[in-house]
Amino acid sequence: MQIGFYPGCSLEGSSKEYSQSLLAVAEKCGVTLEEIKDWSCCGASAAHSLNHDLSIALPARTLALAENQGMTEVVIPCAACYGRMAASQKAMLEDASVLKKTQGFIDMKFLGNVQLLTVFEFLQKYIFPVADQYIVNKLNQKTACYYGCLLARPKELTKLERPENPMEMEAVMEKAGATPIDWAFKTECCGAGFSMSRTDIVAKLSGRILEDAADRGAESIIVACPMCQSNLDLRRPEIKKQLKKDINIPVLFITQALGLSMGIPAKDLGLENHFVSTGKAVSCIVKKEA
Amino acid sequence: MTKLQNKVAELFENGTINLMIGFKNALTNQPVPCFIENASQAELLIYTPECKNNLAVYLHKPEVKQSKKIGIFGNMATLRSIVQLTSENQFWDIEKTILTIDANDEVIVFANMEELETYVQENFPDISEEDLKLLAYLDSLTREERWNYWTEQFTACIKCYACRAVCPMCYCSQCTVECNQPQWVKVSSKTSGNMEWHTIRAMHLAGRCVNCGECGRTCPAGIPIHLLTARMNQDLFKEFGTRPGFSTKGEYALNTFKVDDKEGFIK
Amino acid sequence: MPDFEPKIVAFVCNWCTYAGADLAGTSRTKYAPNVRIVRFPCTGRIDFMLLMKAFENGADGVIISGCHPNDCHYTSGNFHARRRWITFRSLLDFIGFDIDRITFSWVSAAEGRKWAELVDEVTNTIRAKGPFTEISTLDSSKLKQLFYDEITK
Amino acid sequence: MARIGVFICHCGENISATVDVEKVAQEAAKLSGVAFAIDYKYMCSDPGQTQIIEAIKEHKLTGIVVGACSPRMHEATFRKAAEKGGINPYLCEMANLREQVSWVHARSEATTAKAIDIVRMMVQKVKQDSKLFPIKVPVIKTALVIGGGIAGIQAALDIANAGHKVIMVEKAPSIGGHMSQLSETFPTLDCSQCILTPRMVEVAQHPNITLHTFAEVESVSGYVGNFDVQVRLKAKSVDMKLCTGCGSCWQKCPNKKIPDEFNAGLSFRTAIYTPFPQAVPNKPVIDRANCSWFQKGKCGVCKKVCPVGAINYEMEDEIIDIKVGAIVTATGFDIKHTDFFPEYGYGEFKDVIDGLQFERLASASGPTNGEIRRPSDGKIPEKIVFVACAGSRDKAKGIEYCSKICCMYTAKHAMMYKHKNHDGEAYVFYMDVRSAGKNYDEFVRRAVEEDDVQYIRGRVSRIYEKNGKLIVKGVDTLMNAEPIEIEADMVVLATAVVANQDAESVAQKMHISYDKHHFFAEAHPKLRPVETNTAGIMLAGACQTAKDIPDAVSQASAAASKVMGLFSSDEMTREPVVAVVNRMMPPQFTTCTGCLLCMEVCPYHAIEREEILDRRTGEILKVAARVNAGLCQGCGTCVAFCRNKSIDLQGYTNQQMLSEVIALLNKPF
Repeated sequence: MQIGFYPGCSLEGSSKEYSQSLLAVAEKCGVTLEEIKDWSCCGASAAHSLNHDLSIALPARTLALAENQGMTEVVIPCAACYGRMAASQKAMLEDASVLKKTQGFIDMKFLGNVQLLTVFEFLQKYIFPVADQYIVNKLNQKTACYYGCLLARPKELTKLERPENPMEMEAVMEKAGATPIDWAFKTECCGAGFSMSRTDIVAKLSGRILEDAADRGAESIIVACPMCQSNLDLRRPEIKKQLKKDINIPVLFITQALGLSMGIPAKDLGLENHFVSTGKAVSCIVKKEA
Repeated sequence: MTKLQNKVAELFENGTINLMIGFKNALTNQPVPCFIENASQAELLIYTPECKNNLAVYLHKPEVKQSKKIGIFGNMATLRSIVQLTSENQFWDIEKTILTIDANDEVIVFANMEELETYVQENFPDISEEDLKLLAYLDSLTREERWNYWTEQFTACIKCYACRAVCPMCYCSQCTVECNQPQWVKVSSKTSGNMEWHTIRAMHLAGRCVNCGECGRTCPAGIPIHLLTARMNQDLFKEFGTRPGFSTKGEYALNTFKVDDKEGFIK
Repeated sequence: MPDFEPKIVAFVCNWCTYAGADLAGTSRTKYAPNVRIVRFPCTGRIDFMLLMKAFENGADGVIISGCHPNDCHYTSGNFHARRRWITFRSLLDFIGFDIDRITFSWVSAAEGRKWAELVDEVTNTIRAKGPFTEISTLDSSKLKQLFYDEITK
Repeated sequence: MARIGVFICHCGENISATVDVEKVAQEAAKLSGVAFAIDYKYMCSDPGQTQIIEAIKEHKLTGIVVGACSPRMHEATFRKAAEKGGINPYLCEMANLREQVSWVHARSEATTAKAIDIVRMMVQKVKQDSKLFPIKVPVIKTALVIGGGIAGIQAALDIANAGHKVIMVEKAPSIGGHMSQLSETFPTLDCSQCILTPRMVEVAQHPNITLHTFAEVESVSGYVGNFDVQVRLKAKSVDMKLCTGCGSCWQKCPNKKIPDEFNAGLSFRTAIYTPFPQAVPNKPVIDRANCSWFQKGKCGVCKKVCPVGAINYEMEDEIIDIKVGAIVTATGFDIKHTDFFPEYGYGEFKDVIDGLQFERLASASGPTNGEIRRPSDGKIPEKIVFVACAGSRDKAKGIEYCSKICCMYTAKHAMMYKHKNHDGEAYVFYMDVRSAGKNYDEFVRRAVEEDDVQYIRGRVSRIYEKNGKLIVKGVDTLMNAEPIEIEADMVVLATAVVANQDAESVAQKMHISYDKHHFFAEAHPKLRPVETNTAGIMLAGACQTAKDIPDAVSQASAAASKVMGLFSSDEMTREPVVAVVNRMMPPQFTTCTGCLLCMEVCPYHAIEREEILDRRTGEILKVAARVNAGLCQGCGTCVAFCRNKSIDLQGYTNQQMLSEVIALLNKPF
């Protein structure tokens, strides 16, 4: 079976390790992901605040391509990309006039029969059934699962049952032998929107997230969104200034954590690309007793 | 004796039924509807894919009704009609035993309406291929061409009302066309009057017709009138998701509504 | 056809559109005199056959109007009517009847102006379309002839 | 042979200015069946009407058409005149020559032509008119009041005091409703129970009121003036006649850990219980779902301790049939509970409570005897945050409407907290403060100015627990939109007012309509706010929409007066414009084929299944539809719907409508 894969810009750049680890895990479990050929920007950062038509047309083009390339499902790991893709598809399927218009723009037919998968949906559908036979390690650490905004909301798109307090990542981490903690900042804002323009705000917001995780004894923070990761990982110096204390909890992508539990070598998961050393998280790992 | 024949004979013997409506071979070797009145006649019964007639129509006939316990053999169309007619409260006065032969030709005797309903819903048929082709052809025409097509067809109509006679859904004791105060439909078989009749018929069957196609097959003028109701069903399903002969509780498009039904055409 | 004046019949409900038409009167809003209003208690009462009959008897256009959704004096008459029109329109369209000669509308008791504008608009469209002859010519033998040629081919 | 009279009115200049009225009259005279036609300056004037009356007599007219203003204006007038003239008033029709001709068109051939067409149309109609007579329906002068909250109580007392019998049905073991749970009431801060309990007792003791508590309406059939209602009296397991309400049973009952509904789950009650001390009737019932006798088959303590042997475990539900003429629906409301709010912890934080729970905490008869203490640890909170509009006015939550009472009771709550703990801090997050009502805004101002409650205009985005405190994150949209956080000890959510769980099924039992939030629908939002679309069923209180006590009470009295109006005469008369299913000689009986698909169509559930029986054998000969003239409002939807025209609408028959159309178009007719 052929599952489509849309990396989007982040996973090509700042968050290479996200796609790297996702592909590694998939490969480990014998699932092949086919990158959509000639995919283009999802328009997340700017388009939808500048030009409504464009914000629908951009994702539509990629989706139409996926359809033409005979894909029935597409995994979209980046939370922002997923949001835009899903929004665009919804808009077109719900309003024939929008569909017609958009097809005009992209000059391609769009049938809307590709199913979009969040990283959670993908893991649940394709990895969980086979995971146990590949999981060899027990992560053996307290982790704070952090969702941020776009993974959980808007409800209509992400289809999460408890958008204010989701449990999807926890399920994965428990499988990987970690102990997810109950904490308050799961779905708080990390300041992504300002990640470039107002790092001071990022520091403030992300700082509070880190602080609460630390206060509640988390040994690692698990994320599934490139922006969350970079803000929590990359902005430590600013955060340190803000909090007047040093917090060195590593921030791992869910796929990296899962990869570790499957015994995939750290470098294949891109763990060395992080700013905050992930050594702490790795060191906790123990062999899973049979 | 075939399974069917045995079953029916058995039903007669244990007194479940005292009349059986089914198919037999006519001299022409064409299957025709037949009425079996005792076990010994059961061996006449046959079933082949050619058995197309919608036997449900006979369930309205007083002669049939009077022999209270009626067995009826149903092809899909007949079964759907029975489901639809149940939702229209038509069988309060008879006990019926419904038989059919499924895909791996086992004889099924439905214990109750629920069973029948489930069977129908599981094997719910689609509009036949050639009908779909014809509909597609008509859609490909311009409005004027369609108008000419149908008015020519209606011109051929001789108002024999065979279409009404064979339709299990046309059970009114007095049809609108017989209603003369006021006279809704012109009596003569002029084209305009014929068109009145066929539009009325289509409207009255819209959302009730089970697409058995009898009206079309029976029309001596060869008018494909079954397409009218077939199209109605298509559109009603598209608009409201209702399917005739699908539920005994009835899911009739025209006596229900949704507050948000589409109304793009209303100014 | 310059001096053609269309005959337009309006089937309206008593509570909203008829009252709306009255309001157009009390506020002296002028509109085309081509329309003849037939008053029904509710759009739910309007039989689809009456449309056919109107056209057969020489109407060039028909307006059907009642209370806006949720405003029906009888709570749901207009909803049932709406389904009936959706169905009837698709039938007429299928047999090739010119459905643009039928105009459906919601005109409330407060929309006297909307009523006047509606009538003018419909009158103009129908005037442009010209007289409706498709049904009146149906019974003329011409068509029959055409048909016999067809089958004797 | 018809002899129709046509009377064309000039309406001063109003019609004659643009319509050639003489011509219209002349043309009318030529129409077949017209025996007399005339035009006159003012038809509605006395001389005008006299002319009509005289003409009817003199020319032996069988029907008249008055070409004048809109029937909505003067139909009644001219029908009276027709009656004076000696013909049935329904044999008079009006041609609308003013509102729909002279006032909307300029003087022209076309305008006059239109007038003539309309007159011709109405002449055809009147020819088809048949005599109609107002429908008389007998009225049973007993009212049913469903629900024993303040609205139900008010309605019941008003009707009973007017001298009519009232039957009250309440599903709880006691009447009193939500009001009995309240601590103090705005804007006067007088104690709720002090003003309520006397009325409860009055209901119990009123000679005209029969009270059924622990009972529910099972079904409603019939129609205005003649409802047949089935009421289920749930088994109380206690013989009300024997029981003295001494209370030894519930004092001894071993199942003591059942969440107490009356205290909004903040305390526990026993399995055999009276909901609260001032309950009416003040006698216990057994909650079978939680009673060991009924669940495990052992115990029986209450039976042993009861001094009068009133406990009866074998008691069964009883269904009683009652006949009433009118029904007042006062089934009340419910509120959303804290578990409805993911962002506020899915109800997992003990010290995040809803308004009713606060009422119980603040109530002297409550679980804390009126001391406001945290449910979690019983500590007195030093800081309380009140969140107004919790759920209300929030599309994302599916509740677009304003719950109306929250602004006021939140102010009241904050005030009461401050009165009880002077150094406590009270914060209120609000969207807008809606305090329209007598002395309402003054009340809110008092909270702000005298009791210094901190009002913060903004929403609360999240609440979470951190080392024993509740962190309330919100924004102050007035203080240059700063996000703010408050470390509170307790949070009170003014949760949205919603319809009862079972509101939909209740509405369906009564055949009344309801909105998408399951609040019951009034017949007209402005002009008939206390009636429903089903004649004879009225609404009172919060079952229609969120209401505070004064509103609920005034609507209840309004509903009561509607009922009294209905009861003011032995018979009620109704317009004869109703649908009828045709009837004919046996063996056909009717052309109706009994498909009964029309039953679904009727907005008033006026169409019933009729079984035509053989007089001797009693066997069913035919099943057909029958229109209940008591319920039918004459919309005619069923008429257009009926496939073989078996139903027709008096006053708008198929015959009439069709001949109108034909008359209109085919000229000359």
